[in-house]
Amino acid sequence: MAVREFAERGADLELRGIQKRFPGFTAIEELDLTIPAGSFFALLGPSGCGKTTTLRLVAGLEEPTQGRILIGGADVTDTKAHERPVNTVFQSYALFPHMTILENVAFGLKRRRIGDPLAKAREALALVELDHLAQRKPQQLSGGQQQRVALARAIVNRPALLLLDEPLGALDLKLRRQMQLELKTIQEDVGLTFLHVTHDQEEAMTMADTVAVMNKGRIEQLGAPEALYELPETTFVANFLGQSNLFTGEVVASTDQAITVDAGGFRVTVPSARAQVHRGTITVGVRPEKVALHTEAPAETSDRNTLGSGRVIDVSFSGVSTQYLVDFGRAGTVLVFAQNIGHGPVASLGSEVWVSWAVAHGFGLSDVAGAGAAAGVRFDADDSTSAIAVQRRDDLVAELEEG
Amino acid sequence: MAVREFAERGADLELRGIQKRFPGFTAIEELDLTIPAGSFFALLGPSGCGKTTTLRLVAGLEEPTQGRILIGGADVTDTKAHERPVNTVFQSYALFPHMTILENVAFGLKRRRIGDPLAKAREALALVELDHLAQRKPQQLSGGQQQRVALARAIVNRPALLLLDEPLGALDLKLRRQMQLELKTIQEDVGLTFLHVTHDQEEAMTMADTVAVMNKGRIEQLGAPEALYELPETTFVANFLGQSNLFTGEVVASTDQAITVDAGGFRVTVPSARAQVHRGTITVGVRPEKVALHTEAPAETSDRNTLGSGRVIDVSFSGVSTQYLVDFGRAGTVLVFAQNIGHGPVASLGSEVWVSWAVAHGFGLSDVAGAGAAAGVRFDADDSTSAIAVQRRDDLVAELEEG
Amino acid sequence: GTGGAAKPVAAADKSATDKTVSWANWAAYIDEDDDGNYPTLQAFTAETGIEVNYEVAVDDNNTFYGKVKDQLALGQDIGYDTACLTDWMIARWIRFGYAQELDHANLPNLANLESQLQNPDFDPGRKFSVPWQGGFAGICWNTEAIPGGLESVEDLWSADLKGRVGVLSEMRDTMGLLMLQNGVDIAGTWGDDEFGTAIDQLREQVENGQVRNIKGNSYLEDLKSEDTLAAICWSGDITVLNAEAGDKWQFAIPSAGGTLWNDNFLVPIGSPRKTNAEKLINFYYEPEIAAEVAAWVNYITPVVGAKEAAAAIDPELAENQLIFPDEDTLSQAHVFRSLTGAEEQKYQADFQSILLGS
Amino acid sequence: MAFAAFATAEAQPQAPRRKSRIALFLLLPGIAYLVLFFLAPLVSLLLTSLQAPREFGDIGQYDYAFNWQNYVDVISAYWPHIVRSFGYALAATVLALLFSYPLAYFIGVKARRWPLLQSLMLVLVIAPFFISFLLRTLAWKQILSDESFIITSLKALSLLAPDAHFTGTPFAVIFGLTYNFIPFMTLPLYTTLERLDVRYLEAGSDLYASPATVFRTVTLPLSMPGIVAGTLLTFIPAAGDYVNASRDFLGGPDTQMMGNVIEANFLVLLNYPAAAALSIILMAAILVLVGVYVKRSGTEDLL
Amino acid sequence: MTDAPGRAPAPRRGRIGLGDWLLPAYAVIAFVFLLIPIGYTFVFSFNDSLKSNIAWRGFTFDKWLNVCNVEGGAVCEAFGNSIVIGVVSTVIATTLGTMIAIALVRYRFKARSAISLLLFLPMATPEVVLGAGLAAQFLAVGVPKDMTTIILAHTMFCISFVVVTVKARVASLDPALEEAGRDLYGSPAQIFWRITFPLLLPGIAAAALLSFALSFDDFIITNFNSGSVSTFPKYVYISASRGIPAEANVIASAVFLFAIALVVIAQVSRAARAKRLAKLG
Ligand SMILES: Nc1ncnc2c1ncn2[C@@H]1O[C@H](COP(=O)(O)OP(=O)(O)OP(=O)(O)O)[C@@H](O)[C@H]1O
Ligand SMILES: Nc1ncnc2c1ncn2[C@@H]1O[C@H](COP(=O)(O)OP(=O)(O)OP(=O)(O)O)[C@@H](O)[C@H]1O
Ligand SMILES: NCCCCNCCCN
Ligand SMILES: [Mg+2]
Ligand SMILES: [Mg+2]
Repeated sequence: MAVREFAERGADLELRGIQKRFPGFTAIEELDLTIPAGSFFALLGPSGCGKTTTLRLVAGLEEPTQGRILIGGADVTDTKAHERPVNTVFQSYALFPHMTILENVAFGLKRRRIGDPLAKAREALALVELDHLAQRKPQQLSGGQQQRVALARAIVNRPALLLLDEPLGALDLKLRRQMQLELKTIQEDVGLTFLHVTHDQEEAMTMADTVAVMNKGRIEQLGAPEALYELPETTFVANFLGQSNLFTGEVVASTDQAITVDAGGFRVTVPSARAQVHRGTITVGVRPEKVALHTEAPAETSDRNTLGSGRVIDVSFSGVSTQYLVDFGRAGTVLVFAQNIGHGPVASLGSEVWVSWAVAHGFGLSDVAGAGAAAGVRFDADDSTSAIAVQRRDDLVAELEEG
Repeated sequence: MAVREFAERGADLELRGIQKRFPGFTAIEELDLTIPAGSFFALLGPSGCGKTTTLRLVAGLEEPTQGRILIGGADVTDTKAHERPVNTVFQSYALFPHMTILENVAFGLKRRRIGDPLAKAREALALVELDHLAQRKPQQLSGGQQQRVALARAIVNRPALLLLDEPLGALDLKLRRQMQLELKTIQEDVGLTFLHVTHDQEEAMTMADTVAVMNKGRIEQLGAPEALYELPETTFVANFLGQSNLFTGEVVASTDQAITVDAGGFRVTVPSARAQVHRGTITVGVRPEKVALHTEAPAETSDRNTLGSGRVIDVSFSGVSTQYLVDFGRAGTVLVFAQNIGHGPVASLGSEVWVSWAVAHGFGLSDVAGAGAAAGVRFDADDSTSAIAVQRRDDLVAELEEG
Repeated sequence: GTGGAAKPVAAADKSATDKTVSWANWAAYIDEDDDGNYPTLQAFTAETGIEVNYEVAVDDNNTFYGKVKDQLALGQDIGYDTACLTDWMIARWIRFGYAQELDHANLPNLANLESQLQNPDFDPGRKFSVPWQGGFAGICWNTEAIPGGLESVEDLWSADLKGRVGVLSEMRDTMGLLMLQNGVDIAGTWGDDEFGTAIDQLREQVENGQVRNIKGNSYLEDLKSEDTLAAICWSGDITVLNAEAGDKWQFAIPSAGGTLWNDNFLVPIGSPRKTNAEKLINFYYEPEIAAEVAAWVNYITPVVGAKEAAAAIDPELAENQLIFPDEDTLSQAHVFRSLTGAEEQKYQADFQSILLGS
Repeated sequence: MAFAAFATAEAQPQAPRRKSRIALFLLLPGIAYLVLFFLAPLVSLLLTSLQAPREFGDIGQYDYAFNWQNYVDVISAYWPHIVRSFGYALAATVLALLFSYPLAYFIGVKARRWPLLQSLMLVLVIAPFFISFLLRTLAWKQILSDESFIITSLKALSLLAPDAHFTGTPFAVIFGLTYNFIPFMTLPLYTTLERLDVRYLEAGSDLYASPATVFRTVTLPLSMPGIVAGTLLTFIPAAGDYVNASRDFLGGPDTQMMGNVIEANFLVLLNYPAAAALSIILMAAILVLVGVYVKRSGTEDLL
Repeated sequence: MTDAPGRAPAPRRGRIGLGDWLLPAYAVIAFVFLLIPIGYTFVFSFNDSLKSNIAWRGFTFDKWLNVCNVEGGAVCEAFGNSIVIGVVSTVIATTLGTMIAIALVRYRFKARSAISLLLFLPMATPEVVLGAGLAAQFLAVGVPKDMTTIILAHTMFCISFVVVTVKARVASLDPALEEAGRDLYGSPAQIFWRITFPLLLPGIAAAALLSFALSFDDFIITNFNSGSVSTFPKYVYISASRGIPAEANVIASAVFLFAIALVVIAQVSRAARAKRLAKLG
């Protein structure tokens, strides 16, 4: 194999009909994917959806139950991990605790008998600004530093394909954002193919050329970050990739240009071209930042959807923007983000407001949002991520009051 | 002590002249703090600044070197931890691994011989939606679930004061936001005093009535979230609490109303009332979301600062908004957030742009930002949080190319 | 482990090339100077060029046998070329074929062997074994603690010695003294009843805490540390003990009589140095050498002519009743009759049950 | 140190691999060794325990048979020793636990701040291993002999009856067993306590538990694996020990344990079937006790 | 054990927890108690004793200077045998035990629980039973007892302890490390020797130390299987019945001091290295 050579440039990766079953559990149902050479590809999805498994299949640490894996056109499905021109930055770093930082970084070079491995390793460490700690052991480093060592250890090998398994997971928000920028710059400069796994949507969107949203072992939607964000096709994508206001109802009018849905008494129109389904009960939505808040009833125009009046039930200031949660009774609640251009919030808790948005900003989904989903913060509550039940709080409070 | 009773309501907390020295290290220099009963107080600060230490002092797990601690007016400085009407949700949960979830939650009630502890514990578990897992052991729970158990274990005791040490640290963004809302609702409903420690500024701002920003064992600034965000007084606060565009220069003009600074050839005016220092070399700034991007030179008006022209050196889409990094040569770079009201970015990479913002939105700091700080993403790089060095990258790339 | 299948065969003799010999013996059983040297052994080495590895390896006949029996059964070298054991145990070794037949041509001095000892029932003609020393079992006491002294076995049971009395793990000596105290002729015909009575008496003394310990030759250590102040003892040991740890012990044959016994050399079946062992045995049958040993150990020597040689060293020595007992002394001592296999098994088990307590 | 390992609850099962050929290669030599040198002897011991005396045979001569009567015989002859063995071992285990727990707690929890002191103290706990345990026992025997300074002083102070003594008493044997097995108790305790997260203790006191209650409800249960490992490592060898109780060491005729009985039957009485039967009984009894104990203390995964 | 330990010593005003002095005081007393017989042994290695070493007869260095001169060097020979036996059985037991430990943690196979039981049994079997059983077996098969049989016996009872010790280490070894090795082009053999083995080393070393200590101090099993070969504990046991020479005390004291010194040096140098590194950073 080519692993004795530094990769000239990134290689493209192709997964064909991959399936992975563990005893008693199918982690990946059916996966087809092509990642062009030199691109930065992000695999985004909730915990347990099969992201790590996909990476491990590519790295050769796991064998697919079905399907083929091609790197740079060559079928590597039956090639062993240590013979694939691939390197991984592991979710848990997996730095060798018994070696110094320098030895860690030089490990891969030595295995391939690349000349002067220590000097090269030292330069890779300099790249991540850790050359002064070259002689330390991993456990003497902070989480962020370990992360950077893991990165250096992979990059130094100049693999045709670099796999990153939540490499920024352990960092705090600030450092995380900073590292994202750096990682992206490195990728652009060295021209390698990056396959980046994350469950942080902001991370995926700021870094990647292409984002694939994965859910329960399948890829739900794939595309450029903006395209994905502006036009989500499924409830899952609409909610996982940013937040959405969703309305479910019957299609009551439909033209070539637009379809209109009755959502709890209000009429919501979306462009036909932006709707996946055009008849029956469908779910339509709009992003909270696209929604404008009015303290007086706005004039109705055909190119805007207007809802009102509703009552502000929560205002929360988050610095850059203020979030309003507006209750529209049967139609549910609507979340509005207003960037803080002026000072302070424009509407106060409890006040009567109207909301509106351009019809062009709406979208229609291919599936119908679950009945249980409340507006605003809306996502499937699963066993490990379900929310605190507000409804039962009052019982306890009452009970505790007595006790 | 009152710990045999459920607290009627939150108690207020007062720290007077607290100092805490560890052998060879002073974790808290001098701390005076009053938290009114029933309020939600957030202590915000970077890792290692002394947040946990402050909480431990309040909980009685650590003794202050100097100073007094008062809870509900009573001096508890010499009261032992188990006699204080305080409960903690620990940073690491500290769930008892040998007890079931239910036993964990009932532990405090049993110690105080409160009637029917198991039933009450079960209700607290229902509150956090974990009653179906009551018989599990902590290690059989996911991180988020453990977090909620820790919360239930503290809340069930209805302490006068609830201390939360990064209780949401282990959760992913989505769940974290959701838990924040819930936590806040609980606090409002049960009326307890919450002292919440976090290093996540967004969390502090969305949840708390009052935020104190802590740095190196001192409180740098304290106030309502909006006030703190709109008018940061120090470089640290300006950068730690959200992002800021900072400009350092000589004061070249000063009136009652406004002072003007020469920043690398551009003139930047801030209201005098919003500046901490009025003469000499000072640092002034503006929040990125307050800055407008223009593709043509805007008309100069006295109530807006205008910079231009500069070149867009980075565009990054993050869903809700797009971030532009604009280079102004000597004046540094300016970060602009533009909420994605329309589709897609309005300026493209490399294009020539102008920026402007209302004079009223600027602020002047009491200290001068470090010379090394680059515009845009600007904060002190310390050992564990320093960025990957972009400047050395090229060397490695060159070297790797040869190798 | 069943034991006693086919009899093992004697090892080939390598004495011609291997000039060493290893000897397992009891404590306080040979001449020894202050530096821990054995003068007669040094003389032997000087005379023959054979190095002797003398080991105090026997504390008790049974435990020694227990340690080496597996190797004997396999005909292996037990690490000793000769060992000195008591008559009854010698009888067992000979029965099982664990002893090599001696070459009397190498033992010219055997002519000096006391005539009564020449044809014991277990080894007529001394084909397998040669006597080393004989002695009495009697009582001894710490003269500082018990200035009045003791006379009979009964005296050991006095209340003020509670917990400070030792008895021997050698069944024939301990039980012999008790039976003699009961008026039994231990050399004659006695049976389960007589033995049973004595064993009950012993058990009572052990259970009520009168007896502190039941030991082999290591009873001397208890006397030294003064955990025991009186004990059933072997005659010569007390002389050695006094020499070693200050004159404060005295030995006596109890009024009702003591036991008389003999320890004998034999060559274990697996020893490849039989000739060397024979030379060693022969050496100790020189009357002068025998007298020198006797002067130290104060046991009855089986060597004719030793008395004369002893008189030459010290006339008093020749009168020592422990070494050269006269008729009168001998009449107080009795030989424990030999036991059948079944008796051995039964009486030994009874006795052992006391050692093990209950 | 290594006993420690005993106290480790097993880590999460890791992803098992394929390739059982490698597993076979790794397991075979060691397992074959144990089958050959542990299991086979155990089987022959079982067969020996059923042997019958050879007809008209000499002392120590037996033939294979199915003489289960041997078991009845040894139990009726030696039941006091069986009871005594377990009694002494139990007493020694309890004493060693009481002695070791505070010590292990001090080394493992209190001394965490001073790693050097911590490791020095650990060495001192292990140190007795390197001085032969027989010598240590004999040293006690001398130190506590009747005419020793300690015993005579105690008698002079009338703290001890004039005719009382130490060596040769049950007390001495239990004392010796306790002393000799203390490292086996302290080390596993240390390992669990060393890993004890003090944050649990803090959480306990935060939840209104007094120090004593924290100890009872948090510390003690969390150190259970160490307690179980320590008590097993002490109890098992103590029950089978015969050196401490030997008449040449700290014991006397009325302190003999099963180990001594087995030894005497093997080496002195040459009653191999009895010795083998006793061995099997001892082993079976220990296995049953261990099984019940481990089940009840909820630490099955320890095995 | 009464006071919840904090993270650092804090000045205590007005309330002195029991644990603050009671526990350290107890620890001191406990160590004194543990060390009494060792001190006694050490002191009596300087006794100008004759044959037995019971009463104090004056101070001398002779016994230290002439350890091997007594009884034709029997003590030293016994000691040497113990060392050889300890080393050889440790090497064998550690090798076999480590292999089993790795297999148990990393592979799944059917006979797992049977094997676990087989490994546990020797630890749950009293030494007399192990010793006697093996001795009987050797006799039945006609194997002569010598150094080899002792080593075979010691290896047998050490294996289980090694497995238990090493298993814990293997279990705590993150499989991701080996995967990282594979990802970084390491062949299976390279991964074993450069990653797995060095990471297991502390566990293996602990197991070896334990195994050596158990072997070196074993008497009961040795007594049944040693034939005429002497080991140090056996020497002590046998001489116990006739007085132990001071030379035995010399050997024991020397081993003790050597072991302590070794561990202390290792610890101190490790602490020094850690300090140096901390400064470096
Ligand atoms: N060896 C295995 N045996 C059985 N199930 C497994 C195995 N490995 C992974 N799984 C399951 O496969 C699913 C996908 O796991 P994977 O590690 O790929 O998730 P992920 O998307 O990386 O999640 P995270 O964001 O939490 O890292 C999970 O439900 C997991 O429990
Ligand atoms: N026992 C101690 N001895 C010495 N220094 C200590 C001790 N405990 C804490 N410190 C130091 O005191 C400082 C404050 O620690 P603290 O745990 O309060 O930080 P924090 O603000 O909670 O940080 P994080 O966000 O990482 O939890 C840190 O620099 C820490 O290293
Ligand atoms: N110290 C030498 C003692 C010899 C005793 N031999 C045993 C005699 C048994 N009746
Ligand atoms: Mg993953
Ligand atoms: Mg903290």
